[in-house]
Amino acid sequence: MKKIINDPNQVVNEMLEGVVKAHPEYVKRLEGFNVLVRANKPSFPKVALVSGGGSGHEPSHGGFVGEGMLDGAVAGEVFTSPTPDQVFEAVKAVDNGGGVLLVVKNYTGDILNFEMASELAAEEGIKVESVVVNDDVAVENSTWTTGRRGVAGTVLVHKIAGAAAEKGKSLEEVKAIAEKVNANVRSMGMSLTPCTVPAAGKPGFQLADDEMEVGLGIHGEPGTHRAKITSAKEIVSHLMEKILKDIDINSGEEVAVLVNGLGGTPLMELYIVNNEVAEILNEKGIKIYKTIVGNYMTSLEMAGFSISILKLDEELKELLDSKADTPGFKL
Amino acid sequence: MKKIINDPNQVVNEMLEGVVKAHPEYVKRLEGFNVLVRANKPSFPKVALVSGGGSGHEPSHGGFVGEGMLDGAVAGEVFTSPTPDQVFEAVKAVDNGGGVLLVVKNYTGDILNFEMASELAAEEGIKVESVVVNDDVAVENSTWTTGRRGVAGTVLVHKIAGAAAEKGKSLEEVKAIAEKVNANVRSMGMSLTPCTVPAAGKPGFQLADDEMEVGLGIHGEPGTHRAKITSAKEIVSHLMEKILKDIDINSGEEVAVLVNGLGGTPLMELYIVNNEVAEILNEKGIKIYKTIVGNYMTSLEMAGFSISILKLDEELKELLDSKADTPGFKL
Amino acid sequence: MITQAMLIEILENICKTIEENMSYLTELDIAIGDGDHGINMNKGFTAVLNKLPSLQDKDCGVILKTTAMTLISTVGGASGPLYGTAFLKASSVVNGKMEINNTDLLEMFNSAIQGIVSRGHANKGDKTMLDALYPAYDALKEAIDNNNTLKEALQAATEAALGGVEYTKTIKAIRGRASYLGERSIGHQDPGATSSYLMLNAAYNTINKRG
Amino acid sequence: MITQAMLIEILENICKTIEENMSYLTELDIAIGDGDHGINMNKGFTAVLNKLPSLQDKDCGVILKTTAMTLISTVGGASGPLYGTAFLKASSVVNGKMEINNTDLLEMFNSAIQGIVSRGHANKGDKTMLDALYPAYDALKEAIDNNNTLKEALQAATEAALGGVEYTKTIKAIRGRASYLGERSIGHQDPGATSSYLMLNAAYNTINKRG
Ligand SMILES: Nc1ncnc2c1ncn2[C@@H]1O[C@H](COP(=O)(O)OP(=O)(O)O)[C@@H](O)[C@H]1O
Ligand SMILES: Nc1ncnc2c1ncn2[C@@H]1O[C@H](COP(=O)(O)OP(=O)(O)O)[C@@H](O)[C@H]1O
Ligand SMILES: [Mg+2]
Ligand SMILES: [Mg+2]
Ligand SMILES: [Mg+2]
Ligand SMILES: [Mg+2]
Repeated sequence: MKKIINDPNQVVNEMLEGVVKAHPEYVKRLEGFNVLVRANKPSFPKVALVSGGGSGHEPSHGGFVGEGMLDGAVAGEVFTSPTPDQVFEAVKAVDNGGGVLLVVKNYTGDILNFEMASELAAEEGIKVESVVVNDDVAVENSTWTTGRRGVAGTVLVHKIAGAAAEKGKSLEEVKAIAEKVNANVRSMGMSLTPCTVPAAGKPGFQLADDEMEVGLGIHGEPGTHRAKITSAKEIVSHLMEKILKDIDINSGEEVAVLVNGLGGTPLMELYIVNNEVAEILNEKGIKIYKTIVGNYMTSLEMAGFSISILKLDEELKELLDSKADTPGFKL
Repeated sequence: MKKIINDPNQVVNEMLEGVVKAHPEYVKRLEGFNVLVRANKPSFPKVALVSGGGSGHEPSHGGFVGEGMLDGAVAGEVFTSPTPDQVFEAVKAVDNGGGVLLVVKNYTGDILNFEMASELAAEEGIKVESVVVNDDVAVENSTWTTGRRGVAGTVLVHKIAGAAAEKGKSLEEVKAIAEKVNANVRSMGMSLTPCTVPAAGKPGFQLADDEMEVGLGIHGEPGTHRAKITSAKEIVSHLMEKILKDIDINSGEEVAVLVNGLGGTPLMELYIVNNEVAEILNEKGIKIYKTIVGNYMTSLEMAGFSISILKLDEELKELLDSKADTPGFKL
Repeated sequence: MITQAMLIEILENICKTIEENMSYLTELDIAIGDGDHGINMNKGFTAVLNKLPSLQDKDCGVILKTTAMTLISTVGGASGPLYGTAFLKASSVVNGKMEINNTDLLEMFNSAIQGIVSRGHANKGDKTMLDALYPAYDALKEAIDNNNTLKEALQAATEAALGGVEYTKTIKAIRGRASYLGERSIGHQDPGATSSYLMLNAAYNTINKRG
Repeated sequence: MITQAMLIEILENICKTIEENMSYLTELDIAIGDGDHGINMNKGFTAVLNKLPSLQDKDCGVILKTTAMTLISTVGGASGPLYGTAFLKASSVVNGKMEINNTDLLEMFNSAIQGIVSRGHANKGDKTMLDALYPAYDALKEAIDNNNTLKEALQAATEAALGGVEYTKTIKAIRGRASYLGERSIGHQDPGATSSYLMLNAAYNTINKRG
């Protein structure tokens, strides 16, 4: 395991300290908790957004705390959902009278821990709603299983629901917008290398020099299948086919594109990927309204990427365009 | 070699296409050249900033084209300085009557190619000045050698000189400010893994599982020495010692910190590094005015980081704070 | 009959067992999950171990509820809320009691399973901890219904749990993170089923040693 | 005497030699540089090769100037401007001439070296292409001064260049990217010195084959 760390058991703590020291104008830490909240709590009673999950996805989620996105972010151990008491603490800290929306990625652990936190918050009389993001088309959506995972599309939920909250919309409205984003976003990813949870000390899977994992999540877990590495064009065309099979987007309609790096992929390759994504959309007559390229929902040092396509309407476009000012996402 | 690419000989071309397709509101490509310029040329006759160098350092330099930073960026082949005709083309395209400042990193290839381009521009009557960035303290500064390399400090030159140009300062003034930044910034880096130039197909050096390279540049070349991997604390303290030995910063003085990822380092580790950097500066009573953490001057997929410390005065602080709106750097 | 002192001893043993098997559980989770099950569990039970001294004279309900709350606030992941809920439900069966008789034990076990199901919505054969716990419960019930000793009953439960662990190797995961692997999860043993078995085995060993 | 037809043949041979040695030059640059010297040079000389047909009836000055400008606009890196300048300076010696006599050759070589020095400011022993070119020039001069044939003179120059290449293994780099390695550059052969030798050798082979 090659990492620039001190103690594998202190990575989350030291990372959070590093974030606060880097961006004191944006975030502060709730003392004694792995929770980051805005340095300045908004003075009007807006809906507060809280997200979180295991660490290792940086800048998700702490990097998105700030104007126009999140109010609080809860950091679990690496790839491990945070516990309910941590989430509950975040909820109490950010609640401003407008209620709190929890943005949860669809993993059993996240669901269960955030659910218990909601129960605790409800007992204290705080209005809490949840939205579960499940944008990953790699996994079949079936009521018999855990369902699709939440991956990079979550960042778009933060951005757009965060903008709605900032505009003063009600908890019900913000929740409805978050659900609309989730209903209209689809993602799929692949990777060239595994990643290593610091405390585990060894990678989550092994890949030969000419192999890639396709359809994997963001926790170092293996994907839906393994294949020989092919060209960027072929890889992107496979992912885009799966994405566009899962959501109807007609010629002339508009989308936002998120080409997301998993942590170890050079930006050069992400842009080469984007070139292919854009060509496919252009061919289909689908209009690209906005493109975001970079590391937003990562898996530690994993080399690979995901593509997210969000179908837009006027409301989503306006919210996507409005100001976001956070350490990890500025617009 | 594991890369998400099509043809190793087309990576620069396809990357540039991907950048333009992602950010048409920011940049356009000079047809037939590996040059990105602002999508909208400023309407007032400001000084134009042009930088560039080999590719593989993304978002440097094309990602910094936009308001408050660069006017044009020239992309060479991976880790290979661009040729004079490409630089000359960029200069001609961005010149707006205010003259052009070339920001060049101190590598023989970059120096020579940009120098020939200046000669071509001067022949056409364009006012051109150059600033050579050499912030890397890993390499001893001696008049007998090539001198120190230009590394991540270059990004701060872009930011601050770019702000000065945007404010309408003259070519001489912008050049003086760029030189002031260079005189006040020092950097040093290390890496855990090598990187592979696509066309070469194999890494620039080999490292054992417990080894790191210290004091390396940004072109996949080996560093000044090799050592056993130690803790983040020890690594940072070594780099900071070298940096602070090379520049006098007194207790009470203010600095900007840039913790720069080399492309394959998780943001988590960069923040752990920042935590150590901040502790060292705090101990010395040096005030941290602004911190930037992320991938700004990369070496393809290399895992590692560099620290840059820039000593500030009122002028630099004001320029550092002013607006930058580019795909790769927003403020 | 399990006295509250024996209960504390059992919990101590569970904590030690989880610690000893941390890497093993993590290995299992690396294969079909995200490689943290052993780490998560050990964090939780280390915290429980630290709380046990302060519970020496508490009743069984308090002991189990404290265990539950500790797990909930330290384990994280899917297993934290699930095991936490399980201990919480079990605790409410023996509120205020200083000892647990065999009927209590059966009811506790049943409540624990119901708690896991109502949180996690998993079914038999979904390749989860339930695939160790359901057969264990059935064996425990049969042994107790047949008037076997506590020791015999726990032995039967443990053996059945182990059978359940083996069974998880043959099935496809429907719930939890391993479900994303689909068919590729077959052939691998479920980490949560394994930790359930290990806990039962620790309980049995404690009783067995006491004779 | 080198006619313009022979000059074109020499350049053709240089292009082929660089192509054949692309990986070799890149390997050398991987060791102490950034691993692109072979790639850069091959890109440049492939472009030159494509231009040669259009130069069939041009004078030596035009042929060499076109070569220079092509290298400048295609090679990049340090070697592009350096070799480009070298060819440019050499071309100006034979402006308008259809053949190159031995005195011209010596002056061309000298101008080329001066061009490299005035661009790159390197000295003898800095571990650069100059460490192949300086001894080659000295040998060429001595041979021509002693009235040796062109073939003999080129052979002497080539052998001296090879000696220079060997010498670069023993010294520390002071200029160029390898200088960052300091002492660690010792033991490695300079890529640019090697490509200089290869070009000279290609020229000698062309003349030698002609007999
Ligand atoms: N819905 C569920 N119901 C019951 N048990 C589950 C469920 N989901 C997962 N599990 C159990 O949790 C175990 C994984 O726990 P752990 O690795 O700690 O959490 P995570 O999957 O969040 O990383 C699985 O092996 C499985 O036995
Ligand atoms: N200042 C200089 N003067 C002469 N030759 C130089 C100088 N700097 C570098 N070189 C030569 O250039 C070679 C490297 O060329 P190349 O790899 O193409 O460029 P880069 O170093 O920019 O990648 C070195 O091996 C050396 O011979
Ligand atoms: Mg987990
Ligand atoms: Mg180079
Ligand atoms: Mg797990
Ligand atoms: Mg080179």
